[in-house]
Amino acid sequence: MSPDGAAASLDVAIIAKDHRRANGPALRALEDLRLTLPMGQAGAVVGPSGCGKTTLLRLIAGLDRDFTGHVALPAHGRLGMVFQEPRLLPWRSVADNIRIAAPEAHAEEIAALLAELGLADHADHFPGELSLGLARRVALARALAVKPDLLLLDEPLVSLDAPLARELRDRIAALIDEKRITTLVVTHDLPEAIALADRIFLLSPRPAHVVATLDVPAPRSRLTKDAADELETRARAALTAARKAVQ
Amino acid sequence: MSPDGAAASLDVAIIAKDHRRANGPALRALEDLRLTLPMGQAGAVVGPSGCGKTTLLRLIAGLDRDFTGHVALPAHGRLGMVFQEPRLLPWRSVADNIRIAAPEAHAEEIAALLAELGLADHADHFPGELSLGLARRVALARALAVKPDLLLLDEPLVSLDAPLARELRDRIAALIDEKRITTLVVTHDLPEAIALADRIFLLSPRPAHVVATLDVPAPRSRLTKDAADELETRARAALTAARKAVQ
Amino acid sequence: EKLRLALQKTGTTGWELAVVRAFGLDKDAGLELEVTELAAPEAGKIAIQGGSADIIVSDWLWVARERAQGAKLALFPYSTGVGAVMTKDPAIRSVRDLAGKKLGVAGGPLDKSWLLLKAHALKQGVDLEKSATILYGAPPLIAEKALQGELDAALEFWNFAADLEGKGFTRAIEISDVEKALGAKGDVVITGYVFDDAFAAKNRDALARFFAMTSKAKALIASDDRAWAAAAQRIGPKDAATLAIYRKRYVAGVPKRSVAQEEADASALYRVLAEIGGEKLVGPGKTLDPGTFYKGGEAGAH
Amino acid sequence: MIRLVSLAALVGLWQFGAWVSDPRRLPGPLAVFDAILAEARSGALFSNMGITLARVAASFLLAMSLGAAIGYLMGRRRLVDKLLDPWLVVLLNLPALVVIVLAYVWAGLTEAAAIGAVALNKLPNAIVVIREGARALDPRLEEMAQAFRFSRGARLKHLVLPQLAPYFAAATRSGLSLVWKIVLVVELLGRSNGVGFEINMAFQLFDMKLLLAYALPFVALMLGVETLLVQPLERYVARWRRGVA
Amino acid sequence: MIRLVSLAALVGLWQFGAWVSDPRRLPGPLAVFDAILAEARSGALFSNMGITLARVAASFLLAMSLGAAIGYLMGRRRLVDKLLDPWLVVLLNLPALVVIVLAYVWAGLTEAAAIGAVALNKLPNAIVVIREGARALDPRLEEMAQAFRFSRGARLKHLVLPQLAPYFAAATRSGLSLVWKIVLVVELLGRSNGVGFEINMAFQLFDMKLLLAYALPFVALMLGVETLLVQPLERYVARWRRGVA
Ligand SMILES: Nc1ncnc2c1ncn2[C@@H]1O[C@H](COP(=O)(O)OP(=O)(O)OP(=O)(O)O)[C@@H](O)[C@H]1O
Ligand SMILES: Nc1ncnc2c1ncn2[C@@H]1O[C@H](COP(=O)(O)OP(=O)(O)OP(=O)(O)O)[C@@H](O)[C@H]1O
Ligand SMILES: [Mg+2]
Ligand SMILES: [Mg+2]
Repeated sequence: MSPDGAAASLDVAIIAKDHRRANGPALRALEDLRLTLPMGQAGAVVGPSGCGKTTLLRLIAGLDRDFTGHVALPAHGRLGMVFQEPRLLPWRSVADNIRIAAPEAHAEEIAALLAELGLADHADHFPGELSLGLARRVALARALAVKPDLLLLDEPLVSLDAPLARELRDRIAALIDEKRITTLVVTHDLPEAIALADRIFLLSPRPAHVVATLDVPAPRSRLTKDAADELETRARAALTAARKAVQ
Repeated sequence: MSPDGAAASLDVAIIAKDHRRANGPALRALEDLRLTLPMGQAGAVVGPSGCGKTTLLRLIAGLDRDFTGHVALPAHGRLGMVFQEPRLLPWRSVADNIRIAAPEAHAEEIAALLAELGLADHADHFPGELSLGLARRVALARALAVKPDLLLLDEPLVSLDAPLARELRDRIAALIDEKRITTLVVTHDLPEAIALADRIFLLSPRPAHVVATLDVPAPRSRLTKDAADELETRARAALTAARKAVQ
Repeated sequence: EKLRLALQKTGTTGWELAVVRAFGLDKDAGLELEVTELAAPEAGKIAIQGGSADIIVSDWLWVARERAQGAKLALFPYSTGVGAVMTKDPAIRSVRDLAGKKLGVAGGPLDKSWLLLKAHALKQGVDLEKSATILYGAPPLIAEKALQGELDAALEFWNFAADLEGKGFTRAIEISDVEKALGAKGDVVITGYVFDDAFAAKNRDALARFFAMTSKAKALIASDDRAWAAAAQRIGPKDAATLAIYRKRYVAGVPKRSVAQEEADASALYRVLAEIGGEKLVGPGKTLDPGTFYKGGEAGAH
Repeated sequence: MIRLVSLAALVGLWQFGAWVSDPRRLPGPLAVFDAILAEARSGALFSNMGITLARVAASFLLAMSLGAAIGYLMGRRRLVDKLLDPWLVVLLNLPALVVIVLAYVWAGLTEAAAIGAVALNKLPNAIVVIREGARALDPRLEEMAQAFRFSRGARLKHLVLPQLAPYFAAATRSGLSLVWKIVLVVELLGRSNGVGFEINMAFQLFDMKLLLAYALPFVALMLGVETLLVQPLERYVARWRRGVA
Repeated sequence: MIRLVSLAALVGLWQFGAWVSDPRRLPGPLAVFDAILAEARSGALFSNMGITLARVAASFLLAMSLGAAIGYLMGRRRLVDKLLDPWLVVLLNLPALVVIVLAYVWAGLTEAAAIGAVALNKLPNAIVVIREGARALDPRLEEMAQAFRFSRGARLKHLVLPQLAPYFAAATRSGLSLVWKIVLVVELLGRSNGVGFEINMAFQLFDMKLLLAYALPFVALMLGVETLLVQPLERYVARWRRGVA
């Protein structure tokens, strides 16, 4: 089934998603996975490695329509997406990569974005000349350059040093809050999820389904350290329980 | 200059490493970078994104000989390496990828390794059928399967969920200690560095040089939480100072 | 003795060899023939240049050209068979009538018949290249185009001309008549057996017997229906009328005159060709090289 | 299934073409099939096909193995590329006729000359295609192989060949057909048998039926080889691609 | 530099070959150069070269653009591939002679027939190469383009063409030479001018000097085009590759 028409929230109800394989039987990645995210809010997806998070984002982005169930997207103009690997065009410079994906963005906007992400020196580099951390930042810049209304981020801050990751996290959080971008971010880092999201979806091991949904009290920016720690503990417990249940 | 003959320790003294670029002037990645790691010990390299960590590993592995300075490796038979991206052969199954890199490893050894890393179900998958976290674990399995005497790990535990990352970290630490493998691991995660390494090298922003070397008191496994926190604080301070110095 | 021949499979040489085999003429002559059958006329030239054959069939114009460049090849008359301008248009009867028409020329602009026709026309004040539309092409393709009606007339090789004749075309202009108009005294030999001077010197006797043998085969084809049947097998499926034309034209092409006479006429035509074709056609020689015609084979042949 | 339908459509088109045009110029499928049967019964078809196939196989193998080796070297080593490139361009653009004639004149009208001439004609095409493939090899995997000290054999088998596979597929397909076409010319100019020889005979007689009767069995053979051998093999070799998504 | 040295070595080899063999069979460089000059002075060389080049260009552009489009479609769409593949195999393996003769018989001894016949001969080769390229396109980048709603033009220009570049390079190089060789055959069979026509005349006279005098200028032209145009362009297009390490 395919994404349905516009709704007031992101509604995902996947009955089953099987990956067909070259060498063996199909592999069930998602099963009975349901989640709802109000328009303009940010959700975080946390779950064990290989459980089906990337698969979920691909279904939501409409990149894979071979599943049973349905996905309803909030009305949105542009989609911004950060894949788990950078996926830059190796034969185009950093600046061109962004220009091509966001043809409407002005040159100054792109330059400003690059500067913000510490990429000013690298605008005319080819992707092959970047470190992985730099390349990931370019991918992030690309997703932001399209001025998205719907933003899908697959581990956007991995491979960055801690101070930089924290800085970018806060910047993204501010942007989401300001522009009310409906956002879904996949992360393995619970503090990151709590800092970024209004709602956290905890997934079971493969085949993934939502084992718990945690709401982060708004406004997030005023969340106390203690409240955050408590949320983190609850999340960790839920994930551990889900893991145990499978074993 | 190229790696020199065997020594009792890993000795790196790089005067300068420039990356030639297609579109502009060469870019200096490393400058006056010196570090020493006794044979059989584990070192961690921590530094800002894009500072030159991967470049350093490539020089040590002998994959790039276009630099001034010299690198002396401890006598070693096999090199095991985890690149920052998985770099698997997409046209070979998971098991074959490991077999090809480690032709001497027995089938049972490989099966055991796969099981330990939670890859048992994926042995006959092609890399394109893996999630990124799974693929990275395959890359780690490959590096361990060759039974290395010298192990170079470029962010080996990124993109894994927290419990799994911690589990693997402890397993690697145990392996290094037991087999006395000379190891250099790049990470952005200071606790991970402290848990894995005997010695931590903190790098400046690009062009990278070592701004501080911290020794982790042996045996690491008995390190108290407080001592670890203190180490972490010192490391963070050194990194922040180096970052400030450049700005 | 062994002679190595490289011959085009579709050529009339194949007929004669069929008769030779059928009647055991080679054994009578004490010769062992090793025949390489080839698909294209040029292949024979490659064969003799590369030393893969002793005897091929080609024309004296080429032999003279090679001699002028230093190769010592010689030729012994084989056939006077030439083509004709074939047409279905009764209005075409001379070169003058070709003005404004589409004329297909088999073989290309260096074809001997074409050059002779051109010279002949020029003598009558007609520049065919200007007054007519000339289309060059491979002989089978030109014949087919004539049949399709895309061409008003076609200058064809003798065997294609025979085919067209069988399909209702008339022979508007005979190239043998053109030859005579240009100074020849009779039907001039065009093709011959070509071999190396050195080879001829060493195998004088065998060559003489070979020529005598083929001459006998020619005579048999003309006179003996069993011989003709053996030869006709090589032609492929044709109706009886066309076959009859083939035989008639073949017999007409058998050389009847002495080598000296042929050489005199060839020299006359050579001058015409040298004039019209220039150095590109004849090479550096201005007159027919006296060694072009092999003189040592006549005794046995006639 | 689709394949059969498509083939049937092609034959239908041919039949239709034969109907609207003169059957002498384009004989229909049935007439050609009859001619093929006749040639097959006389045994001439098989002996000629056999000899031509042998020539095709020999020159193809020669050209392909040599071309792959040279092309790989030229794609990897800058110096070799610079040294050999002008030769490659010359050989690539030398008319087939020139090569064939020189080969026959030098080596005589022999089988070796024929096969050598064909191989020499195909060689530069194989080089050109494989060279591009070698240039496009992924340096990241190359580094991985170097770090893990892949043996020469493992590197070739697991690293290089899989990446060159699409280039090999292209070079093989277009190369096999090229070799076949050149063999026809070579047979025309200096051999006494083979399909090319027969085809030219048919052309001299303007017997389109016979011409097609000799041209088509090879086409049919290639269709069979594609369907039963090459494409299943290709699907097997490329099965990992389905997963990449 | 190296290029020049290598070319000089090639000419030297040729000169040597001419010395040891009969100059009539392989005339030396000087003799051929003289012949080229003579033909150039008479103007025949230029008019023939011009007309042949025009034919080469027309049929190459036709075959390449059509072949790229069809090849891309076949590489991307399974159904199209299945439908057209048998036709492709047939066209690929149909002897050039058959196609050329049929074209001439049907469309007359016209320029259109000639160019069409050549294009039809080259078409399947272009398809085969580009199809492999289209099959090897990276699906991850494809997905990225889909997510970012690349326009059709941007997809073609920034996603598809750069990935097909090596395949285009291979198809162009081997294709241009193939077209040139087939043009020679087409001119031989049914045109009244052009290099192929002249080469055939030289061949009929077995005048190797004249033959080479007509064959080599095109080779020289291609050498020039390679050195001055194609290779600098290629280096520019592939400059990103140096960085990948
Ligand atoms: N092949 C190359 N050509 C040009 N520049 C390069 C090349 N490889 C790396 N660089 C540059 O060298 C610098 C160091 O790169 P390196 O990959 O070593 O960084 P890193 O420390 O590993 O970063 P990260 O934490 O993001 O992985 C970066 O600025 C990068 O842009
Ligand atoms: N194209 C594919 N073909 C077959 N199996 C696939 C394919 N893509 C993913 N899978 C399988 O589906 C499961 C979920 O994959 P997915 O990439 O969604 O995981 P993930 O949650 O994103 O993991 P990670 O945290 O490692 O990124 C994995 O077991 C993976 O092996
Ligand atoms: Mg994932
Ligand atoms: Mg790095």
